[in-house]
Amino acid sequence: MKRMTWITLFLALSLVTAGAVGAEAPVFKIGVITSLSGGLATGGNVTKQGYEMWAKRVNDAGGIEINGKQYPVKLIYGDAQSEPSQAASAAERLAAQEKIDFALGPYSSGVTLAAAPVLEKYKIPMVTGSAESPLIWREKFKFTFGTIPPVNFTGSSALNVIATLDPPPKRAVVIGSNDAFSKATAETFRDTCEKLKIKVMKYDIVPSGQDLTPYMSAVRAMRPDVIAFGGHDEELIRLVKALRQIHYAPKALLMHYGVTEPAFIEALGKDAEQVYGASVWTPTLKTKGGLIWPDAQSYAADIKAAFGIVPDYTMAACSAAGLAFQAAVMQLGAAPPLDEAQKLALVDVLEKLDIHTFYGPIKFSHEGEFYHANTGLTPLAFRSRVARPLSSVRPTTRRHRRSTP
Amino acid sequence: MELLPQVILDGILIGGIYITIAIGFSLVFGVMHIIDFAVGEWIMLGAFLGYYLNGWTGLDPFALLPVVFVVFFGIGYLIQPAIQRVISGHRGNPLLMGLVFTFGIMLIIRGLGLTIFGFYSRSIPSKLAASSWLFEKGDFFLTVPFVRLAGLAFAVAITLVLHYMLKKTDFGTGVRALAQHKESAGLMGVDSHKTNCIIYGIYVGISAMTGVLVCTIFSMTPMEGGRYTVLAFFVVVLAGMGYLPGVPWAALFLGLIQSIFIVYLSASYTLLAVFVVLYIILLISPKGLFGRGW
Amino acid sequence: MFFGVGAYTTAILMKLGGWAFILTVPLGGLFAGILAFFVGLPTLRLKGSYFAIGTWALALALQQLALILDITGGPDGMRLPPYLNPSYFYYWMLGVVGGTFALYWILLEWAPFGLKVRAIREDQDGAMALGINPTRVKVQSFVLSAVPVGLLGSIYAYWITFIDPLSAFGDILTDQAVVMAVVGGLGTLIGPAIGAVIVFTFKTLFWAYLSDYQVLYLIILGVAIALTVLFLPNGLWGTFINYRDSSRGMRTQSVSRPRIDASEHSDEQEKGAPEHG
Amino acid sequence: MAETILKVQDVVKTFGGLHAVNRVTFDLAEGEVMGLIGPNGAGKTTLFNVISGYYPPTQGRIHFKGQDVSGVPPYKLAAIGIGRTFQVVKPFPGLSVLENVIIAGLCRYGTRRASEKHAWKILDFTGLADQADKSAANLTLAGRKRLEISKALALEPSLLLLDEVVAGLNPTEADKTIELILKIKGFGISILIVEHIMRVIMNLSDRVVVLNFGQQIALGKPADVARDPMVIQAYFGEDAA
Repeated sequence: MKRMTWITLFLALSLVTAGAVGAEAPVFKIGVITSLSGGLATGGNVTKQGYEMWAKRVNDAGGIEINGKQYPVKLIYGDAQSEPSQAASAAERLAAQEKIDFALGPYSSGVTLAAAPVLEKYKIPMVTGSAESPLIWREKFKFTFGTIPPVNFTGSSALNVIATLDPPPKRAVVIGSNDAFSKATAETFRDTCEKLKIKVMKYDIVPSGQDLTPYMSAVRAMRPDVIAFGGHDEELIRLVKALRQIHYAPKALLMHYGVTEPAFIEALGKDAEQVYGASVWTPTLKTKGGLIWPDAQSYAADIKAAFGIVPDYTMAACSAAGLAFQAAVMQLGAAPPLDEAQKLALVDVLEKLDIHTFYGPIKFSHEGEFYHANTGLTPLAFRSRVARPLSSVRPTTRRHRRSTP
Repeated sequence: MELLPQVILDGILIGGIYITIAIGFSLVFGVMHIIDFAVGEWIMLGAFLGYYLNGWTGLDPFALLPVVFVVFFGIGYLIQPAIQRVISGHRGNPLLMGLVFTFGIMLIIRGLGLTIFGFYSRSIPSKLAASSWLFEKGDFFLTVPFVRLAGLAFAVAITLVLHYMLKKTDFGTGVRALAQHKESAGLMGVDSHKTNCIIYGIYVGISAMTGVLVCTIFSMTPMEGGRYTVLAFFVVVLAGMGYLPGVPWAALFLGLIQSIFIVYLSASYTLLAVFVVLYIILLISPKGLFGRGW
Repeated sequence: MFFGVGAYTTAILMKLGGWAFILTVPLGGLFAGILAFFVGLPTLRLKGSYFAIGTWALALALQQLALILDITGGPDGMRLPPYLNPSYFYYWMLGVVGGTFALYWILLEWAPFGLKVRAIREDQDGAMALGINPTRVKVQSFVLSAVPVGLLGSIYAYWITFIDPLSAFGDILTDQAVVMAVVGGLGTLIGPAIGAVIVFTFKTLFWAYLSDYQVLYLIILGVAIALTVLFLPNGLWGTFINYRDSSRGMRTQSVSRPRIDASEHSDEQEKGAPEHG
Repeated sequence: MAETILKVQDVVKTFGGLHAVNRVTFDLAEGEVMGLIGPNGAGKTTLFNVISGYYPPTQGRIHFKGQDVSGVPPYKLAAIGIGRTFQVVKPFPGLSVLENVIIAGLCRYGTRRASEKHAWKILDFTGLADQADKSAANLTLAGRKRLEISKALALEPSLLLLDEVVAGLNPTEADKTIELILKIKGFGISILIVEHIMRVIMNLSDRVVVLNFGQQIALGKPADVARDPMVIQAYFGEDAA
C-alpha cells in the first residue's frame, strides 16, 4: 500500500513538474547518471570525479567551440543509488525534466542496463566511462557507447600473461561474486582458462558479502596454481586478507577489477603483491592526445592537483567519455540545445569516431558482441603493488578481428 | 583430504565475530526494548576510529580496543536520553518509534561517515593478521589464523564480562530488575535513567570495538554498516529477542551453517540457506532457538 | 516481496513467453495473491515483530533465489522492450491505485470485512468469542494487500523496462515507506500519502539545487526523521488530527474517524501477548 | 427434564504441573441456569476458557448438543451457538457500541445491513440503545458489562457463558443486570454463570457447581450446596467447618 502511494505520487509529480523547466543560457546540458550513494558509491564517486575533471577543463577554456562560438557544459547529476530502478528513475528525470542533450553513464553494469533503455526511449546518446559487463553490448543499444572495452575483451589478457609463467600453471579455481559484472568476469576467466588449457577445478558464483575463508580452506586443499576472482573492491581486499590469514599463497592470484586502485594497495600494503590484474590504462602509459590533455602523465597530474589522488583507469575512461562527446559534437557542429535530429546525427558521428586521447585511442565497434564498446584500446596485464604494466598483450586476436572487420 | 575439522573451526571463528556483532544489540533490546537500526553504523564508526588511531600511534588494533570502548561508551551515554524520550511517554508503538528513530540516526551517521571518511575501503593492519598455526599430518590439516582466534577470544571475554556484570554485581541486579519491570525496579531504588545510559553506552562501546575487530579481519567502508545490522538482527532473532545467553550459541550456529554450506553443499546457495533456516526456525519457535526470547 | 513477484511474473511472461503486457498484469496480481496465501498461512501465526522478521527473511530468501535461478536472469536481471509512453503507465497506475483505494474503502468501511479486521486489531480474543476466525481474516487481509502490490510490480517492470533482484526485492522502497508512514502518521490512509509528498518534494528540490552534495541528503533526511519522531510522535498528519480534535473539544466521534491511536492499543496487546501465548 | 445441551466430562486442564481444573463433570439442560462458584483461583475462568475453546482440555471431553467440541476453536463454537462474556471485559474500544454488536451479529446475519438491524433490537433489549453511537471506550463499567452481554446475545446463542457480569456494579445496576439475565433465561437460553456474589447465584441458578483448587467439590440445588460442609469449609476456612 505505502509503496504504491509512493510510486503514484512520484509519477504524478514528475508529470506536473515536467513543464517547469524554462529556457536558459545556451549550454550543453549533460546528465550524469551514477551511483553517488549505496553499495557502489566508491566506484560511482570515481566516475563522478572523472566526469567532473573533464567538465572543469572544458569550462576553464570557455566551453566547447561550435562554429566559432563557445558553449560551456553543465553537468546535472542523477543519483542511481546503486539500484537499477533508481538509475532508471534518474534517467527518466534527466531526460524528461532536465531535457539533457547528452548523458554520461553510470558505474556498474546493472545500473547501466537499467538506464540505457530509458535514454533509448528519449533518444539521448550516452557514453559511459565504466560498465564493463559484456551484457550491455550484447543488448546492442543504439544510443549507448562505452570507452572501456568489456571484460571479455580485456579480462583474458592477464590470464594470457599468467599462462607464460614458468612453470606454466595447470590448475585453476575460478570464483565470482554474484552481481552482473563480477559474474561476467568470472565467466571470462573460466572460458579463457579452458582456452589456455588450464584446468578449472572449481567454479562458483557466491553471494556477495560472504566471508570466503572457509571456502578458501577448501580451495587450499585442492592446491590450484591460479585463483581467479571476479568481484568488487572490498571483496577483493577481503579475499586477499583471508588468504593471508590462512597462510596460503597460490602461484598467481588473479583479479580483474581494482588491482590498480590506490585504495586496494593502501588497504592491503604488502599483501597486495602477487595479485595480477588487467587494465586498459595507467598514469604511466605512453599516449598522445589531441583534446585537453596531451598525455596520460598530464592527466594524472591534473587529477592529483584537483583531488589529491592517482587516477585509475575508470576515472580516465570517464574523462575520455567526455572527450568523445566533445569531439563528436565539434565534428557535428551543432549548438545546444540539440534537437532530436541532431542527437541522431551525433550517434552517427560517434559510430565513426576515431580519435587519440590521453587515455588512448577511442574507436567504437559497429557490430558483433562488442557493439558500441571501445575496441580501439590495447588491454594490459598488471601485477599489483607496483601497478606497472608487465607487458602489452593483444587479446585473442581472432575475436578482435571479428569485431572490427 | 579431511576438511571437516577445518570447516568446523572456520565456522566457529566466524561465529565468534557474530557474537561480538550481536551481543550488545541483544543486551539493549533486552533491557530497553529498542531495536537499534544504527548498530552497523556504530560498528563502522568504531572501525574508522581504530583505523585512524592505528595510523597515528602505530599500536596494534587489539591494544586500541579499550580506547575505542571508552570513547564510544561516552557517545552512547550521551545519546541515550534522546532514545529514551522517543520510546517512553504516551507514544504509540514504542518499538516502531525506536526503530524509526534509530533509522534516522543511522542515515545521519552514514552521511557523516561518507563525508569525513570518503568512499574507499580501509583495513587495519595487525601483526596477528599475518600469522597462523598450521597443523598438518598426512591428509589432516588445520590452520588457525591468529587474528581470528584473537577475535573469538575477545568475543568469549566480552560474553563472560557481561555475564559476570549482570549476574554478580549490584548494578547487574538493577539492570535485570529494570528489564523485567520498569516501575517496580524504580520503586526499589534503581536509577533507571542512569542505568539505561550506562547500558546503552556499553552497547555502543562493544559495537565500536567490534568495528575495530572487523576492520582488522576484513575491511570497512562507510557504506557497509547495513550489512552488520542485518547480521546482528539475525543472530538476535535466532537467539531469541533479548535473550542474552542465547547469543553465543546462535552466533556459532549461524557461523557453522555458513561454513558447512559454502564448502559442502553449494556456495551459491549459502545466503539462501541462511534466510530459509531463519524463517523455518521462526515458524517452529518464534522465540528463537531456545524459546526464551521476548 | 510481492512487488518483486509481480515484476518477475510480467518480465518472465513477456520475455520468455512472448505474452502481451495487458495479460501479464492480472497474473502478476494473482501470483502475488497466491504467494501471500501460502506464506500467510504459516507466517501469520507469528505475533507482531516476529511476523515482520519472518516476512523479511522470506523476502531476502526470494531475492537470493532470483539471484541464483536462470529463468530470472540471475544478477543480470531482465530487460523488457521499452514502451515510450509515460502517460500509458500513469493511467495504469492511477487505475490500479484508484481501484485499490475504492476496493479498500468499500471493504473496510462498508462491508462486514472492515469491522472484522478492526475487531481483531483491537482485541483478538474478544473477536474470536464473536465467531471471527482471526487467522482467516488475517490471511485475507494479507492477500488483499499483496494483490495490488503485485499488480504494481507488473506495471513497474514494464515501465522501468529493467528489473533485477536488487530492485525487485530490495528494501529501499520499504524503508522509505516506513519513514513516510511515520513522518505522515501511522494507522491512517492519508498519513503515508502526505509523508510521500513531503519526502518526494524534498528529494526533487534537493537534487535540483544541491546535486553536488548528495551525501548531505542522507544527513538531512536522517535529521528530519529523528526530529519528527522526537517531537511529533504521531507524524505530521496525526499531529494535525490531534490538534483539530482537541480544538474541537471532546465531542462525539464519528464512526469513520481515522484511528491514530490504534498503535497504543496494539502496544497493549504486545505487552499482553506473552500471557495469552 | 429437557434435553442436555452441554456435557462436561472429566475435564482436566493443567498448566505446567499445576492442575487448574481437575476432573470436573456436569451436565447442563436446555433452558437451565447453572451457577459456577468457588473461591479465587478455583479455576472457574479456566473452565470457562476450556468450554469456550480458548484452551484445549488436557483430558476429558466436552459435548455441546451431542457433538464433541473438545478443543474446537472459539470462533467455531461461537458459530454453533456458544456465546460468552469475559471477566475482564473485551469491548473493541475504538468502535462504537453499535459496531461492537454488529460484529457479533455478522456471524448470524451475513450482511452488515441485516446485522445492524439485529443489533438495534439487541441494544433495545439490553437498554444500551441510547448509547449506541458512543465509543465503547467511553462507557461506564456497567455499560461495558452490559455491552459484553449484548455482544454475546447478538450471536443468538443457545448456551451463554457469563463470567462475573454483576461483580463490581452498585446495587441498582446489579439488580438491573439480574433482571436482564432472568429475561434471557425466559427465552430458554441455557446459562452457565460465574459469580462471586452469593445473592446473585442463589437467586438465578437452578443448580450450582462448586470448584475449589480446580476440584469439583459440590453439585446441586443452591440451597443444598449452601449447606454442604465442604463448601462452607472452602469459603470460610477450617474453623467454620
